[in-house]
Amino acid sequence: MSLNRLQTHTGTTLDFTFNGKAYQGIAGDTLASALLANGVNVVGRSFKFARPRGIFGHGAEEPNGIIQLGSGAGTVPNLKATQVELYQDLEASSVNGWPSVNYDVMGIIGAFGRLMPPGFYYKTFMYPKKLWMTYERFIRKAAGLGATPVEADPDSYDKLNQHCDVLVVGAGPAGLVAAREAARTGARVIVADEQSEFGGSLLASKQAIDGLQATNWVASLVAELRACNNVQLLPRSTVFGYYDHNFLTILERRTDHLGLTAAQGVRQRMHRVRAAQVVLATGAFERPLVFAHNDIPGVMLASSVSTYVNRYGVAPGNKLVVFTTNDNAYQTALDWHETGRDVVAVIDTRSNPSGDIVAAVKAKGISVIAGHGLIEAQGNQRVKRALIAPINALGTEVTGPVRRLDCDLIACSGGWSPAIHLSSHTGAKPVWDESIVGFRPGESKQQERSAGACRGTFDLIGCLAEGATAGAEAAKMSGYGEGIPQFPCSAVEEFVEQPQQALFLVPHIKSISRAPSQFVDFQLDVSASGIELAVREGFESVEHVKRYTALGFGTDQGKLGNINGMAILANALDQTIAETGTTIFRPSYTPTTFGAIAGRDVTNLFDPERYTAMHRWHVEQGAEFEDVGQWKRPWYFPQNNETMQESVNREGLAVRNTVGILDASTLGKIDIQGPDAAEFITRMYTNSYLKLAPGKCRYGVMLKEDGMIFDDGVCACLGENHYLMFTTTGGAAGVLAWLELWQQTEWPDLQVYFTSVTDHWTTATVTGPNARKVIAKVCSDIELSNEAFSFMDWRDGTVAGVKARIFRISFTGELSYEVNVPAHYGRHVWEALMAAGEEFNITPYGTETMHVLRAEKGFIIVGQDTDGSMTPADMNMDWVVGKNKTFSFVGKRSLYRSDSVRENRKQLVGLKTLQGSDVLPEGAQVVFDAKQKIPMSMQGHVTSSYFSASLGHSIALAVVKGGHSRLGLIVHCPLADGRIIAAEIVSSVFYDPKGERHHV
Amino acid sequence: MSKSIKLESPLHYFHAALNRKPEPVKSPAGALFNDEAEYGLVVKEATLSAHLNLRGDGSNAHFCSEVTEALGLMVPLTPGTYQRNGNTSIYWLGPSEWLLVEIGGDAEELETRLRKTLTGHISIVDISGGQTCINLRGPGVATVLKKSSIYDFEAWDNATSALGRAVQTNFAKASAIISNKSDGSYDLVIRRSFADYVAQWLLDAGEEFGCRIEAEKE
Amino acid sequence: MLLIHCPHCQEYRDEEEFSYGGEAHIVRPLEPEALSDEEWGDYLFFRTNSRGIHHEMWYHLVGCRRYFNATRNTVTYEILETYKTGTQPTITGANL
Amino acid sequence: MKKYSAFSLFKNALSYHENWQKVWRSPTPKKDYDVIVVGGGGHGLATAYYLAKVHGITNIAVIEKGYLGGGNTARNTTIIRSNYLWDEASQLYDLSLKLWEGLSQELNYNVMFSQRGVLNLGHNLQDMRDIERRVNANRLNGIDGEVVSPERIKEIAPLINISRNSRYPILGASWQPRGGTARHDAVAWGYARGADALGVDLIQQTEVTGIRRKDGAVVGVETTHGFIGARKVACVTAGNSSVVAAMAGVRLPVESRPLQALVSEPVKPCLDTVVMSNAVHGYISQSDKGDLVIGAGVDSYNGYGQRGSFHVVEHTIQAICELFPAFSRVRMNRQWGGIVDTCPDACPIISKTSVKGLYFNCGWGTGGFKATPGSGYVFADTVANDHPHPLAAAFNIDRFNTGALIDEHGAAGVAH
Repeated sequence: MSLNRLQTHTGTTLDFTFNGKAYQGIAGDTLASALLANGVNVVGRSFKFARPRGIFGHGAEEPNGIIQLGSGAGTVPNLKATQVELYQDLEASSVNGWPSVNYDVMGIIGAFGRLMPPGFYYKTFMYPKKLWMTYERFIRKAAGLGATPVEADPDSYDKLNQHCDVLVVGAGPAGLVAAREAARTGARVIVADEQSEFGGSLLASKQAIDGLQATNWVASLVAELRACNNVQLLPRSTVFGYYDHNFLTILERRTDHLGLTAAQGVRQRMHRVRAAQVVLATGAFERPLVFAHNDIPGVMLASSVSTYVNRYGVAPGNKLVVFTTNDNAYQTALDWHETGRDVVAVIDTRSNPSGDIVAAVKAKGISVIAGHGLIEAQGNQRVKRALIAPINALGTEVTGPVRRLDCDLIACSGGWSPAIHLSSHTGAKPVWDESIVGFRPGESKQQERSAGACRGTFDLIGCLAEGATAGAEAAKMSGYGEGIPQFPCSAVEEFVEQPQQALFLVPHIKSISRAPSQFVDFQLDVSASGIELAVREGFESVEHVKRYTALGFGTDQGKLGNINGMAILANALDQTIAETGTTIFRPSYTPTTFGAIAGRDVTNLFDPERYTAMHRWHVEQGAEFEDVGQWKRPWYFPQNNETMQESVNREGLAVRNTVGILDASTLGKIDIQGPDAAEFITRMYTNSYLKLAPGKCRYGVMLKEDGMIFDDGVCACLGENHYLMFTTTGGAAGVLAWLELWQQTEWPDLQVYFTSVTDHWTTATVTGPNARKVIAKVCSDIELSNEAFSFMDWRDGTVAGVKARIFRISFTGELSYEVNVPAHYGRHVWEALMAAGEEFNITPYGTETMHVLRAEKGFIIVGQDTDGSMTPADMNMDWVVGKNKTFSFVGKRSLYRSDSVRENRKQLVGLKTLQGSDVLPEGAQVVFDAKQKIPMSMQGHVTSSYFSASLGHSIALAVVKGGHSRLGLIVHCPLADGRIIAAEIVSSVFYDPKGERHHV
Repeated sequence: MSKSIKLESPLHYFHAALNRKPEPVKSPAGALFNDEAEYGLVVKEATLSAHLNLRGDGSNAHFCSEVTEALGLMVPLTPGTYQRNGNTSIYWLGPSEWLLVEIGGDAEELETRLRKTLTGHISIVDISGGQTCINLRGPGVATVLKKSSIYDFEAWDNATSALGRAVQTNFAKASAIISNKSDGSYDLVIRRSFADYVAQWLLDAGEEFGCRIEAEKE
Repeated sequence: MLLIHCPHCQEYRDEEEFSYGGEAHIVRPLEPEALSDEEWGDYLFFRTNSRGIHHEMWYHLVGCRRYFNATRNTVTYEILETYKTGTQPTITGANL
Repeated sequence: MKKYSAFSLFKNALSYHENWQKVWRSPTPKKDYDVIVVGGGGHGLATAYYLAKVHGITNIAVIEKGYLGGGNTARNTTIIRSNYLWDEASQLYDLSLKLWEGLSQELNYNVMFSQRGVLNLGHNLQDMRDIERRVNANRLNGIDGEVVSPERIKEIAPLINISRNSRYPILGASWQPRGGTARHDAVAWGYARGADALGVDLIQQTEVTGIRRKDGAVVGVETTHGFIGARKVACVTAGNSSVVAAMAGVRLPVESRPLQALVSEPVKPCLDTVVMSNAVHGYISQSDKGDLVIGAGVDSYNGYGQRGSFHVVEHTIQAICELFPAFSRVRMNRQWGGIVDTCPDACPIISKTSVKGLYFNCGWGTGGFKATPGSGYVFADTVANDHPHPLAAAFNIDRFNTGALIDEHGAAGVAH
């Protein structure tokens, strides 16, 4: 049996190690309770001064017991020992302390603590300037608590989207009765609680409710709720964020209590809850008292001491001193007395504590020392004694001699702070209430209400009554029940509490700046003197002080320290707390695993991979793929260990010399129908479609209203009032939304409907001098002659037995047929075309070759040759702008703004390197004078650049200032490797400038 | 068209090829479901059906009666509903937009029939190649829907008229038209290019229950 | 995470189904060519960007594919009403 | 102003830190000023500082409705770099970067500017073209930068995932070694202390409620504490620019949007640089305290609520887990939002207005923090001379009428 384990508490023994040393705990323990049971005093070192620290609390508020769980890929940094459920073979270690937490060499720094007041780093390390990065390296070395794993997470996480009528947050007394009332009405109810068991404070309570012991009362109520199929119970589930429109996020830990990593299923699950109504029953945190050296291991919260005794059967010490400002902590003296261990005294700051519980404590023979403060704890790695002294009624000064009390445990209580965190997330401004010496939740715009201790109601009867009302009301507001509690009020016997004293800083015989450190925020070593110093330096705003001192910035988010800190600040500023301001909490309530927030949308499911119908064929052929938006497009088809350039040369020559085939299915396709279709399309494109006849296609450019090119593609007239618009691959969704925007919001009078058919059609582009011969082999019902089926025509027919639509449009400059079939037939038709082309050595080619071929022709790619700042004129495409169109098409007016008509705009040209083997890098900058000094006057940049196998030299497209009037000029591209490549400005059309080849 | 033509539905490569064996049920979540069910999630693709997008003015009585005349089905005018007759369903997609699905149907025949009857400003578009209909059944379906979509499908169960509901919404990072069926299963219409992703997602989401993907005609 | 009532679907639906469409009720000038650069620039780029009541367009992208308008408080994020394109809001900064 | 140094720290420690001087005064506003700067964030304080320091105008008040540095200065992810695409933007940001390099000494306040370098990742071929273009432009403008390979990226940030099998594999990056991070609060406090020492009145908890004009010229501002006269009013109120402009009947081409950020719990040093990715959408660095500081994209809708939608955060964390799979087990400690003024071209407005004596500095979108010193410097010059500083000229509000936009969406993309 461990040192501090009470005989009465038994259970399955669990082995674990802490800092390499083996210990035993009992099933149901947290790591903290097990460490305390084993008498482990020091669990960590503080962040700044490396002071030894022990377990202080018992839940989410714990500032000191920060541990690293496990090792290897599954290790988890920064868990709070109070929230880690013990499992067999658990391994944990302290996050700081070298060589060990007990003998930390950094502890020496603590001795120089006075040289490190808040903000000291702002005031030094500045000189000499060049040494700062060296200083910083040392500062950074001291950073951090635990260590992140270095391998990928072996666990997975998922999410559930939940909807409910009433979400009850917290399953303490108020939450449980709220859930019961709501459940009764038939409303969909979710109850979430961060602990492994429901019951909240009742789990450590010895009170009786309705004649049952508290834990039994909880068990029966939970059983009742579990039997309701309209109720979902989520233990080990922390509501960590409250967002707009009643959206709340819950982290459910599904396997953390079983082992470091999940043996099966997901480790954690995030519930994304949209609740019609929310009941917040999140309880309260006990507030520590701020006295000198209140951080020595052995100083704890009174309620934590009681919890360890009553719930875990652990008495974390032998000789207890209780230090309190209120009645509540007297219960701890009673609980401790029950264990048979020594209660040295109860130190009460109130001058004349009276009332039932005080009497009950005195009746046990326990000494109550009233009107005193515990002004300082002494000891090194464990409390050895307490210094107490009489203090004045206001609690501002020591008024008499100091006495020593030998003890090894100090249980302190400065009252209770409602856990208003979630309420605060909603933007509700907390309200200071003197009567409870704490902030109550403010009013918010969300559909929520607080009940019980988080609303400042600390007596059990009050909590139960508020919970019941809140549950019934919430149900009614979501449409269920009458809004009046239906279950009878629970009968509870409890002491009537006497008023507490508001005391946020216990006076010392020395002034704040000279007394031993009186810690306010343990994790970040923020002391009362630090807050006072910040004020002395002129930081008046609470936000400034928090930022200057780091108060509340730890992983406990100031759950213990914020109120004391604010009160000390208020006092230093000679203001009330209400005047000083409020404390705003932000998500997460407690730290939340990134992996759980990411959910399943990682690795292969991070983003959809969109495939065409021929994707498997491409994979089988060993294609390399390019990501274009979400699509996977074949980039090139390497054969026999070819390099990419070799593949592209081969593919390109095949198209120029015989025939190639491209999967063009990813192009966006929009079906447009309606009597005003032509008019509408004409307003959207720069050119006119009013006279486009059925069977014909036309290339168009679309502008944003600012006049800049936004998308381009071919539009075909399929029949009367019926068109098919092609968009770029990346632009498909955007163009459809763009058309809908204009039709629905600007021109609803135009009768036209748009439907995406991108996925319906699979497109195989057969291109090259032999294209017609290939098509002829698989298509007999279309007259394929140039006269009957000309360039920019389309025809319906049958290809390889499948009804198909063929477009004679060309992005390569060669004779081209774009064969479209419904996607189910895609692979069949593709394979038929491959078979038909075999005798012509038909060559599949990818996007890279497509880019080369179109660049040889000077065809632009929107998004590569344009960047959102290019007009059609800049692209030398004035021919596509219908200047005489009656309607002012979208973007037209912007083409006449002063900057759009400016001379010297960047214009699309070709660049031909003087050394034909030099391929300019895409993105190279163009200068006119290569000899100028930096900063150079840049005149443009290369947008597309390739080696053209068919031309035998490199080609490039570039946008150059005034380029259209600079043909023949030699320009220079200074590269990163020091080379300067000279090139001549030429026409952007390199291949077949007269455009004869696609007309054959 | 010739019988030798090889058709590939969007989930062609998943049929029977990638079935996951169900894991032995250990977790508390698994215990919620019928231990005898071999698979908690069965995904069945209704391959190669007719899908038409229909546009028109729902507030025009002529239009509605013409559709009924052509199909023997009422145009659903209530948002979030669908009408079914045998293998043919019409889903409300928007105030002037419907999806018409005929399981195993011939899109061309269907379009011709509609075009013969419908007058005025309408649009009919064959999108059969662009999407597919999959049915999800099994005790794990409700949870899989919660994993995949933000829509509140439980609200359908609670509604007075539980049947005939349909919604177009997000499904993981793709989208789907999801509808309920009288046997407690759900139909999903998904886009072809996202089908691989959706299948991978379903196999993953259904893993805790055991998941298989099968085809109607297999 | 906003919850938006789509006036066409007649349901509250999650923000993730929608895309934001910017300030509502900006009408395209009938004769753009008649405008000065300043007037055209104002139409293109200048917005009220109100703090408080804001009328704005939303597109039910993964839903009914309809644009509609919402009156939203840009400070509290409360959506006070949604209404169909082509109709006028009942709640405005002036009448609130 | 008493100088800060290691020696002063030691000396004050001996007297228990009881004798530190106030960092700035809390003055009562005068009746009028030569210049009123509306907005006591980093940019406003820097503007006041340079007006006093460079232009000798010391009869200045900075009027702040809350506390100094309490807006976006306090809420950003502190990334500093100057590798923008267009000459106009990169030159402005590089002026800023040069000022950062001497700022701690200039202000005698350690702003902890850490030149740990910035990686902008490319995940597809177009990303890489854009990166090449930007780096080449930067180089020829005299701004440091290089295009680096995935292997080199892995050396710089060892925990990063450069697997070719990722959904969007990392193909390369631009690397600006001079970039880095700084301590955000210190920037505001350092400028405030410097400005105060030069005689600038810093007036907190005072909100400007109106801009009084006479004959088309500014004469002062109405505040919650009464009217204060001024010959010139310089507005630097990121997030609320449209609201303040409306007080003078001025319209702006900006929209205010939520921008979210988050930090993890502090962990031991594991990331020694700044990593940004437009394509997968997230950016990350590690603070000197050990927090992983992570930024998200801008929310889609207008909002003044200093909070955004959770799915944006989810998406960002997915991106971070993709880039750094080891961080999946690290936990989010805190998240928050700021309000950014977004401009149609993702570039700021530093400009005179149609009202004489009224100037605006706004529209920094997601990129304002890094610009703090340069923005203050050129804006002070513009206000002092009633004529745009050469580096501010291109950022004139009139560009939205002429069409001479400076489209930095590619380079500003995901922010920061």
